[in-house]
Amino acid sequence: MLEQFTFVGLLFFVALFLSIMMIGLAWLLRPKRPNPRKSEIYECGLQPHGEPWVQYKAQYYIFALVFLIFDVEAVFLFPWALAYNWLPFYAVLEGVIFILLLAAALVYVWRKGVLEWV
Amino acid sequence: MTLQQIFFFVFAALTLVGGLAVVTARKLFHAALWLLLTFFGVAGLYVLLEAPFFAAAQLFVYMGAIGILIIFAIMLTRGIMRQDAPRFNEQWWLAGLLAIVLLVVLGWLAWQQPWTTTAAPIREDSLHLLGLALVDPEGFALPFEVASVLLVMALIGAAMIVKEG
Amino acid sequence: MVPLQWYLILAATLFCVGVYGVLARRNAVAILMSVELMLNAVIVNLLAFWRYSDPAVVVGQAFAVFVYAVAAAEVAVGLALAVSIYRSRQTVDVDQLNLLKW
Amino acid sequence: MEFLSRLLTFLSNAIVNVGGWIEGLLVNLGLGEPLVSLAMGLIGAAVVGFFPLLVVIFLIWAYRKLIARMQGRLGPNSSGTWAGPYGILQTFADAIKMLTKEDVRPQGIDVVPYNLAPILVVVVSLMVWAVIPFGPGDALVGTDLTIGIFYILAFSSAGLFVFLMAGWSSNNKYATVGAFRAVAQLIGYEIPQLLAVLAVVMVVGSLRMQDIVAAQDVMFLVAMPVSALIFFLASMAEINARPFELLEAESELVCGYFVEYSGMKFGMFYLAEFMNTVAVAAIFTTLFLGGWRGPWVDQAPILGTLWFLLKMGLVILGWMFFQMTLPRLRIDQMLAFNWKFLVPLGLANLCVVGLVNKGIVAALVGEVSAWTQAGILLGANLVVILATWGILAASERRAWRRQETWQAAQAGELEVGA
Repeated sequence: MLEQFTFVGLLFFVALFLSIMMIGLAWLLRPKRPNPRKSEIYECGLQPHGEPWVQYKAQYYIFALVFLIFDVEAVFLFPWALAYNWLPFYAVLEGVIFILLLAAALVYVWRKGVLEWV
Repeated sequence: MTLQQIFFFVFAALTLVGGLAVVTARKLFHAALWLLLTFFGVAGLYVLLEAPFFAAAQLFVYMGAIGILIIFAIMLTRGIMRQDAPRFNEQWWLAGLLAIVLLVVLGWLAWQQPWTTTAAPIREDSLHLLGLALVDPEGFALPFEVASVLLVMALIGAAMIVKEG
Repeated sequence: MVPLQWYLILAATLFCVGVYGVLARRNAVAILMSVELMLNAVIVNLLAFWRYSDPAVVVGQAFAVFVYAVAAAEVAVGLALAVSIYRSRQTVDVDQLNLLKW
Repeated sequence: MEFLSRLLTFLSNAIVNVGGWIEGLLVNLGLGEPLVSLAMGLIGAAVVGFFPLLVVIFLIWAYRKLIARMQGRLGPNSSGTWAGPYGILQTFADAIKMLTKEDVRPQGIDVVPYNLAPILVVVVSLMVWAVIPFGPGDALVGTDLTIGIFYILAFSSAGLFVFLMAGWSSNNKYATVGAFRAVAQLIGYEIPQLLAVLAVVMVVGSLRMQDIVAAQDVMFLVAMPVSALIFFLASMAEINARPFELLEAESELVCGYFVEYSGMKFGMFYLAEFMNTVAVAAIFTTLFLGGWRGPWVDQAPILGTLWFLLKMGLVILGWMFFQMTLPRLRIDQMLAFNWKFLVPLGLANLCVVGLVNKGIVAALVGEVSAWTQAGILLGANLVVILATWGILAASERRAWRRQETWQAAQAGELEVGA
């Protein structure tokens, strides 16, 4: 098993090498003529106003939250799905109940209007 | 020293450097990035422990979901981007002392026990066994369903808190 | 083969780093991040014990999965509170959050 | 004649034979066993790492030609300057341009994350290729991990923070908003993908990619059309194809999270996007189109790679047709389509497939043939499709009725007012 992951590690280094090489090659070839006008922050030709880290909608957080819950659900469901062919019917039913509970939560927050983009 | 031990030290270093940087970083966004490095190091440790599913789950849940959620929260509480705010509270030295004492005690406990030094070869189907145990009434069927309820509660509660606030 | 002690000591160190972060940081989000470190240390311990005892006994793995669920629930609700408090109080510094003091 | 038949035998399994030849060469050089296996691993990793780059160079050219053809305008072969036969050298010209462009570094950036993001984005999109099988056997897949498909999902999910890193460190409002939007879209559409994959894993009983291919005596596209549809649509969002092109949204977000990147660093994001397209197409091929399986693969394993690339091309072509036909969605429509349509459908599909498959297999004592099982699954899928259709039609009718009542009320008010 560890031999298989040796390959993954090697691929990681190859990928790192490739991308650093691309950046490095560009660094060697490209012209370097910075000037303050050029390095202004892009804002459709205007002077940037205020700092860029303004207040964002909390809605983004809610969608990340729903995602997190379903992500963790998947960690539970993958072993279950893997063992599916060896499971008796009631065990499959348990997994389905697990899924339906989460589906109920999704429907609940949907009905409460949490999933609206307002 | 075997190759495996070298890799253990590499991943341990990633984990600990990341962890220390998380608690000392001045910018919170950098702390979150260091946290992701820690998660990656821990995933490497799971590979060395021959638990590939958990290594992938570490990337999947911690780097993919929890990391993103933390960065979102940092961006949504942007007032904390102020650089001059102190990182630590007044009792930081006491906390450090406590942490060091705890480390010494735990380290001593771990070191002086005669743990087994060899491990049985891993089974190909250990993940199958986990899947079977999770829905086995003799095993973890009840915690499995309770975990679902916990996730439901977390989803509803957190969504309502953010929405109402 | 890596001895079991090494994993345990690494996990203990990570846990203590997390403890320090929880006790010393002022920022609520940073505290939650430190809690994540501690939970990770716990999972390392669980999986190390699973590996070095009989791998056919899945208790270690199963507990690791449940810790994932707990970690997810904790971070979701904790950060939701932080975001919500920030919107009403404009701060997430736990030393200034004295709403429940009296 | 003798030579010709030997050549044919060699070519029929060319990649494996070349690999064996190199290994023999290394052994003859007198290297030790561990060193040879390390060198072979490194060569394999290099091949796996370079392959997507080559495909992307071809893909960008094909993409431009096809788009030009579909939009009835001039493509790269008639761009003014000569760019090789059929304009095939255009991509190389672009690569050289990228390499020699000045790297404008904006003020106030967070230097380390800013420079790290383009590197990491390419690394992450290359990592996925480690487990994709290009042909039968162990030699034509990087490494056949036991957790194959979960490894892919893990890496594609773990790579998303890079967008936040790029957007946040750029010190630009558009970049930060773009990063927020990109991540909200990408994490959202990962869930339906996941649910579709879970249904497949359930039927196969293994996470290993070669096992998934081996289980497809009947393509899963036929046996599980709902899963395939969900995966297809969610993947379109993952690769930023047109109806879900909110990541870039040139007109509102001026390119999103990489607006402040220029030169090769921009090129890396561009490259990663195309590499993701190819990777997701490869995953779809493996999961639903039977991967490398096709006629005569037993005689000549190299044909497997050919079938694989052909199917992959078809998938990308399908995405391209959608991309050229549809306009861009709004962000609320994009999120609603995911959370209110794809995710519930995926959950329902998973439950129905799980219960029906288990229930009927338990009822039919004895061995069930692949075709029978496929028929059962297809039946279950049809039920899901019909139910979805019914629910959608009912909600559509409700919406119409509401609008009619509203219009009638408006008309009544007008009359009263007059």
